[in-house]
Amino acid sequence: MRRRFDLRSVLIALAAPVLAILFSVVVISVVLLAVGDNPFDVFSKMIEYGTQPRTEVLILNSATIYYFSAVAVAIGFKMNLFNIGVDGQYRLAAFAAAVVGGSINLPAPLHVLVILVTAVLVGAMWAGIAAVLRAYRGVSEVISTIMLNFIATGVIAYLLQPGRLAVEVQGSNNIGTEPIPPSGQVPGMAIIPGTESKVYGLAILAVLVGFGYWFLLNRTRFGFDLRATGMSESAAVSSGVDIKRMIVAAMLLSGAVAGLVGMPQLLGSSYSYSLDFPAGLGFTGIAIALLGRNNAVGIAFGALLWGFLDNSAQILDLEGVPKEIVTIMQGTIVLSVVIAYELVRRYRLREQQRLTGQATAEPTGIGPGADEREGAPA
Amino acid sequence: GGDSDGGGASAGSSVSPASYKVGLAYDIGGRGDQSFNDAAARGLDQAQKEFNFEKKELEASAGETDAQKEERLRLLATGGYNPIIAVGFAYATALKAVSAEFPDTSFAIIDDASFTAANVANLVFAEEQGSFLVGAIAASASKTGNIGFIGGVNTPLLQKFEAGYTQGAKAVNADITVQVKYLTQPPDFTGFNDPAKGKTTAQGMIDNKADVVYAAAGGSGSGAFEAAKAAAGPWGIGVDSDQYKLPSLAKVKDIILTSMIKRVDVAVYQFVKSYNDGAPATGIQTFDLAKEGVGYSTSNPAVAEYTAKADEFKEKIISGEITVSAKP
Amino acid sequence: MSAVTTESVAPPQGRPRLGANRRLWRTLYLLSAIMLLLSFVRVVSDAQDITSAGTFAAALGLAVPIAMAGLGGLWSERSGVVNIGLEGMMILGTWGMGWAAYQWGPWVGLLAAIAFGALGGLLHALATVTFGVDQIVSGVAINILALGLTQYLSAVAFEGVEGGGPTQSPRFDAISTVSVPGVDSLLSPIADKDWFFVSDVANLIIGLTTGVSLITVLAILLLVASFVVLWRTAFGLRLRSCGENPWAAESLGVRVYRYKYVAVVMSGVFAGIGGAYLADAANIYREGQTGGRGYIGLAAMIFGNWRPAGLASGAGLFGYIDALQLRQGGTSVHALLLAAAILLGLFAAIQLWRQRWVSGAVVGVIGAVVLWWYLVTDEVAGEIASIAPYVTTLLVLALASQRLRMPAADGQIYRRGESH
Amino acid sequence: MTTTTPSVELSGITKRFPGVVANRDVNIKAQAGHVHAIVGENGAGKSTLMNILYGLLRPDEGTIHVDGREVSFASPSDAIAAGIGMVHQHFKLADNFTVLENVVLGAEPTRGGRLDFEAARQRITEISQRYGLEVETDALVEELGVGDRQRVEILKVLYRGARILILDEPTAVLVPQEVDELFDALRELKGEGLTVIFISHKLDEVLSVADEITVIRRGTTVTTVEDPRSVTARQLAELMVGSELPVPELRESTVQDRVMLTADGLTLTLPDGRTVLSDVTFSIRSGEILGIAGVEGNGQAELVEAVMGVRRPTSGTVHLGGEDVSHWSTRQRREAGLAYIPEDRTRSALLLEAPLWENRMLGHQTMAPNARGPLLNRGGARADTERIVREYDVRTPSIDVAASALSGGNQQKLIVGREMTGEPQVLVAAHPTRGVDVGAQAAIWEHIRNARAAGLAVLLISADLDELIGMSDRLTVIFRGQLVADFDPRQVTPQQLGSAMTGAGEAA
Ligand SMILES: Nc1ncnc2c1ncn2[C@@H]1O[C@H](COP(=O)(O)OP(=O)(O)OP(=O)(O)O)[C@@H](O)[C@H]1O
Ligand SMILES: Nc1ncnc2c1ncn2[C@@H]1O[C@H](COP(=O)(O)OP(=O)(O)OP(=O)(O)O)[C@@H](O)[C@H]1O
Ligand SMILES: [Mg+2]
Ligand SMILES: [Mg+2]
Repeated sequence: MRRRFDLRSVLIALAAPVLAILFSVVVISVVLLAVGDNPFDVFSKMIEYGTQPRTEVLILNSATIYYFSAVAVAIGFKMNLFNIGVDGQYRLAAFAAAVVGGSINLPAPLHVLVILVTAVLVGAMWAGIAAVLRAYRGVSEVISTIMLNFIATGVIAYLLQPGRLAVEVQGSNNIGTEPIPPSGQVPGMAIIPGTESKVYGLAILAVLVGFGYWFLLNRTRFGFDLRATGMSESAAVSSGVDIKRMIVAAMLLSGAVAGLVGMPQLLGSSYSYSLDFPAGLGFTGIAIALLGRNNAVGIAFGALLWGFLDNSAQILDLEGVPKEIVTIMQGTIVLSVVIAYELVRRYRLREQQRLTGQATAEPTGIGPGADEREGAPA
Repeated sequence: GGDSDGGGASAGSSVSPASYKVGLAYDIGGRGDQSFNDAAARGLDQAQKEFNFEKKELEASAGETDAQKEERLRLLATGGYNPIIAVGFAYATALKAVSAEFPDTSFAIIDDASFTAANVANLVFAEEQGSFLVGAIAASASKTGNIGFIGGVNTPLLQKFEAGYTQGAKAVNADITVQVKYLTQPPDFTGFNDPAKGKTTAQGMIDNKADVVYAAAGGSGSGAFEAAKAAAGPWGIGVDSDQYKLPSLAKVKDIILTSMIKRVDVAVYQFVKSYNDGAPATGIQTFDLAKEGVGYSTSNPAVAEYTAKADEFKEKIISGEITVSAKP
Repeated sequence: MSAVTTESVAPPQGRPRLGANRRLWRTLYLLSAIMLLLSFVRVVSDAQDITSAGTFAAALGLAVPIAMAGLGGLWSERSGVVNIGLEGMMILGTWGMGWAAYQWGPWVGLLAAIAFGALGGLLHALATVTFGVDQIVSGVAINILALGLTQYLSAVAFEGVEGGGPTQSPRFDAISTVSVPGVDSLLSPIADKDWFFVSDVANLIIGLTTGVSLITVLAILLLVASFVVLWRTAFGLRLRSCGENPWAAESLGVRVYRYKYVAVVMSGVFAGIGGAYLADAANIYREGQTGGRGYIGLAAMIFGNWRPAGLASGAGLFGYIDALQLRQGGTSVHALLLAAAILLGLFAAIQLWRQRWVSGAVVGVIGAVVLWWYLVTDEVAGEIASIAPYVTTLLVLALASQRLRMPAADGQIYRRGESH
Repeated sequence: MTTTTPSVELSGITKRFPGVVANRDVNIKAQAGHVHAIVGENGAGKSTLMNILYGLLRPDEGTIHVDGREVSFASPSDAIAAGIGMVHQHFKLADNFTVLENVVLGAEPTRGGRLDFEAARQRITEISQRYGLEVETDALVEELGVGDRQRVEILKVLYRGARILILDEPTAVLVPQEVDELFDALRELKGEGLTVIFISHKLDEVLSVADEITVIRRGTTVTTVEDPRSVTARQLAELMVGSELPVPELRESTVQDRVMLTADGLTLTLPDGRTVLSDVTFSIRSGEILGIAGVEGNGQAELVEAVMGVRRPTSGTVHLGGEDVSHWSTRQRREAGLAYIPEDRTRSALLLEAPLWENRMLGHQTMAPNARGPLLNRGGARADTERIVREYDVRTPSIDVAASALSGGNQQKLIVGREMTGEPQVLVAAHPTRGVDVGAQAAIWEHIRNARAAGLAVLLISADLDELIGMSDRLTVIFRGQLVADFDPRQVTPQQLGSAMTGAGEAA
């Protein structure tokens, strides 16, 4: 009986995102039709292109980056902390990591480790400012992280100048940090058959981080404290959680993971932090964390979906369809997924209450206390 | 649109007039940005008018990675587009990889010379030289001995503009004050899109006695011109194209004394032409004063007063008597 | 019944703890203290721009869009709906302005901006109020949607139009500006005298009354009107009750859904006006024009404790520092270091006097470092000057006592008939 | 009294919720000028019925007549228009609004489009003086104690000119003196011809104030008692639950020598300068229950928090089993054997969205069987939750449902079960049976008694004076943050206690 209930709820849970995506496909089709494009063509082109081996690599690589970002955001969300600052945290972290990585020379694994640790520490430190302000001065983390994003921009711009921490490349209008030598690079993995393009080596780290996130949250005392604080701060306090410490810990953790966002790109492809280092990934992370319901596996699906949309959009331009349609699609998906989830959640709640109601309504002519008083309590 | 069939690169070397397809990958903003990308588009359009080819234009989106840029170029290359032009230095890393993958395709990149390859033309500009001339004009036109420079985003490319401008101004008036301000810091590229900030900054400079303001700030420049216009008196100097003639600036054109012109259109046109002529350009092509790749505009009659001196400097720069540094 | 007690002759407002008069005086004192500090710093560092009329005028201009976004947030959150989608609604506003203004003039543009913003608000209301979706999710989705939609619409609407393109609208004429007659000519002589304090105040007045856009006037009126509507009318009381305790409101017959809808749509309207202002100030719509001001508006609202006057001061502070750094960043921000050092020193002294040794010492040391920085340099690097507004906001928040209080039911999902 | 047209008549009301029939064919007639009491177990359907009468819910079947006319309410506004007002079981007040704002909300006097605060203030003052419901109109509700809040709720109703007044468990949180004041007001109202519908679990009160009593059991009307003098509380309880009214009582003393909990000179001064605890000193021995009586808001909450380490006192120490724990965190204290039943279960004792077995871990997440080192022991927690559900008779379909799906009484049983697990040394119990029906109440008392016999020291705080008197070995009264009087529970009466609590009498 319970198995059936579970199976059904699993089906319901899966139905929600699928239905939502279908719904957004319908919405986009309407938009496309309105401007005279054939939606069927557009979608089949995207799918055809998106399933080519090379594109699959691109999707996996984008998803890896998005995954870090979304997990970083999700850690905060689990505690009702809204870390809008992942953006600044990862940029500053990647910059610092690039500077450190480019200025030292160590045996390969150690070199990579030093770079990653730098990134994690700097990300955590930048988030830590918001954490301390929130915990000890009551400054809303929403404001402080917004401000810290802008401040990170200024700090990097100041330091990324010739004569400071940047090196110039002859003939280039770009400017970046000293390139990281091969010992600090992380080779890609040729795991998709049919293409030479490689998946970021750090994709493995993303998987580990995802597992670690799940494990920490669901299997450890610390994770329990964190979730409890997110669900009810007052209940967490009376259960013995030190809220201030928890805020700082969660924010540091979030920042630490944020520090990794730039690493696949830095260690797997560009090897230096330059002007065109991708920005804005923190905001993508917010959307994906929400799409994946802050759940380790959900986020992975969200990241892959996002990666698919972003990358397969390339083909649209070639087909003469404005690729902004994909951005509209992403927005629609986020919105319809959460609406679908909400409807399913309500359905489930009603179901639970129905069952609880039945349990409560079981024949009990006499209050439970009466039984207790008569029989000897254990 | 074209089909993305043809698995490999096109035959390439023997060019028959009607049988090639030109691919162009824009930086963020794309065709119609009234600035740098638009200039490239103009060059392409002009070439298409004269030669017979198909074209395909793709555009970058904000926050993308090198891998995505690479894929864009690769899509064009596998689609049989040849030659392919990448607009903007952001494509450098991507093009380096893709040009090696498709040795039979001709590529060009604008604003970058960080690498060279046998099938790549690096189309770069001596922005500092053009800026030198408008700097000289600014100093000559200034009555207060105080002029301003507004850069859209603080990048080395924009710093070249600043460097040339300052040197040109000092060459005329060694004691001149040059106020310098960049609107935003990378990776915040909104400095190219924020006329309100451009206006505020220009007003600040004008309040601080500047009477000529050079706005190397893309779309934010219009705000600077609004400020100059409102203050009635100060001049503005435009950038990239002859902004005096831009329809979108028609209302303020009378205060646009001149513009530093960067002939991206010429560069694109010439590259396509070289391909069309069967000898695609390769290597670093510097578009400087000598090649008329940069210059200043004279469409505002008011600038006539100062052209003599500017042309004098121009000769000296071309002859090598004056070397303009690209570093502020 | 001899009901009327002596106390009930108190001022006609809900909470007569601080009389309107006293509040006004307190504001004036505070303002004077700030002006005194600024005059002092101006004279000492010879950074004339920190109290120039141009700076104050620019500050006003920069504050308006932030204040409008913040006001949008205020309406929405006072009704209990968190609105992180302000940025998106603002983007819709800029686009609406650009699209309509070049065709039918700026006033029609303003109406279009309002309509577009309101549509964004309506979507947010639909998702959060009707469907009970998490409010942050909906806001984020709206930001994404608005961006995609305007990019897409630009490609459709502006391509091929002279002066327009996929990232910008054609140019249009701005809404006209007004000045209070006589102020400039009357006060300019005083302002030019460089008298301590007096000239600075004259500059302030000139700056705020000369060449002001009509949208700015509208924005100020809207701020005042919002206060009156939300705190002085039955409508406002009901709207706010939805943000404090919708279940209580419901039990008294208040139609909570309706008020939330109104508030969130109004939120879009204000954000749209903020967007319209940005496009208007530039005479053009350009993609990316909002530059995160929606988020800063949100920050200003929180800064201002979910109150109009508070958010206006938050937006004003931000606008002022932003104006300084944009105009004469190097010298002005350098001068601000002195102001910051003085304030930090004062704060440290107060903390020490209250025997809060640790925070007093920490702040004191920071103050000393800032003072040292001021003394050994003549200018602040451009990159650092550019972050002054953000650092200032953080500093003020960190130092100010945090008596912020958000509406109690802000962000909570309310469903009719389900008590909490 | 003669029966005329009833002012309210509910006939054949049926209301179904998913899986539950909350009301089944309920019939009630209430007369003008009467107090009509409704009693019934928790979950019997009283609140549901009243919500229907007030337009918050719509009945599936049945009709409502007001003053003889059939009505149908789509929303509370309709009910308000028909002259009905309701004071809800849980306060419905906006904390950050003033009393005035809360009272006028939805029925605001306006002048020229603006809210006319002056008129409102006058009107409220008038009403409050007439019925002795004095509150400060411009105070923020959050600054008020429960008694004041209750008055605000009643003012809200009177302000709207209600002729029919529904009071859903208004006395649950009041002390006897406040209850008396409330009843005075009710008699006043009744005298003016208003209809009062009154719900309470305190049967003595019901008997003292009601003119008629309707008993509801499991959603349906069992009987209506026309003359309250004809029944006793015991009989009423039997009608309600079919069993005897449980009496809180301790049998023999189990007090041992070992002192388990000591508070010494606890003083707490808030940042705004108010002193909410001053020099509170007490100690509790093993096997002893110390009851603390006091009007809510006199420092009980702060005292509990100080003992639990949630709040740091300005001065004073707490010893647990002889050890100074003043500088320990809440967690350390809990690990040392301090158990805690907070007064507000949904806020402080439960994660409403989490399943029961996770709620079982809350507060014990570092201890066996919930944890193994830094990791959680989910299997252990689940098994132990099953045990608690069994032993404490928590009515639930499974331990995987969210805590929010449980009724209040069942939630409380889960909490008590959790806190009694793991052989705690000291229990701090704040209102352990608040809002819980008689059966569950008896069960909870029994559990506390058993644990006491096994050596548990208990700090018991309650607003229910019968509970305090019956369950305590010693009693002390807290007034304005000070322990002002000690009583022997075997000799004290609720009235004596009540006057000490209001600072009126200084007793032995
Ligand atoms: N909104 C609801 N949805 C589903 N079931 C409900 C809802 N409200 C009440 N119920 C069900 O109706 C029953 C009656 O609840 P109600 O609140 O009327 O009881 P009550 O008699 O007021 O209890 P108490 O004395 O504890 O206040 C509950 O036990 C519950 O099962
Ligand atoms: N707003 C609501 N929405 C859905 N269900 C509700 C709601 N309120 C109460 N319930 C359901 O009503 C039941 C009882 O809730 P409530 O807290 O009123 O209990 P109660 O009747 O007071 O019982 P107890 O005797 O345990 O105090 C629960 O099972 C709960 O699922
Ligand atoms: Mg009830
Ligand atoms: Mg109950």
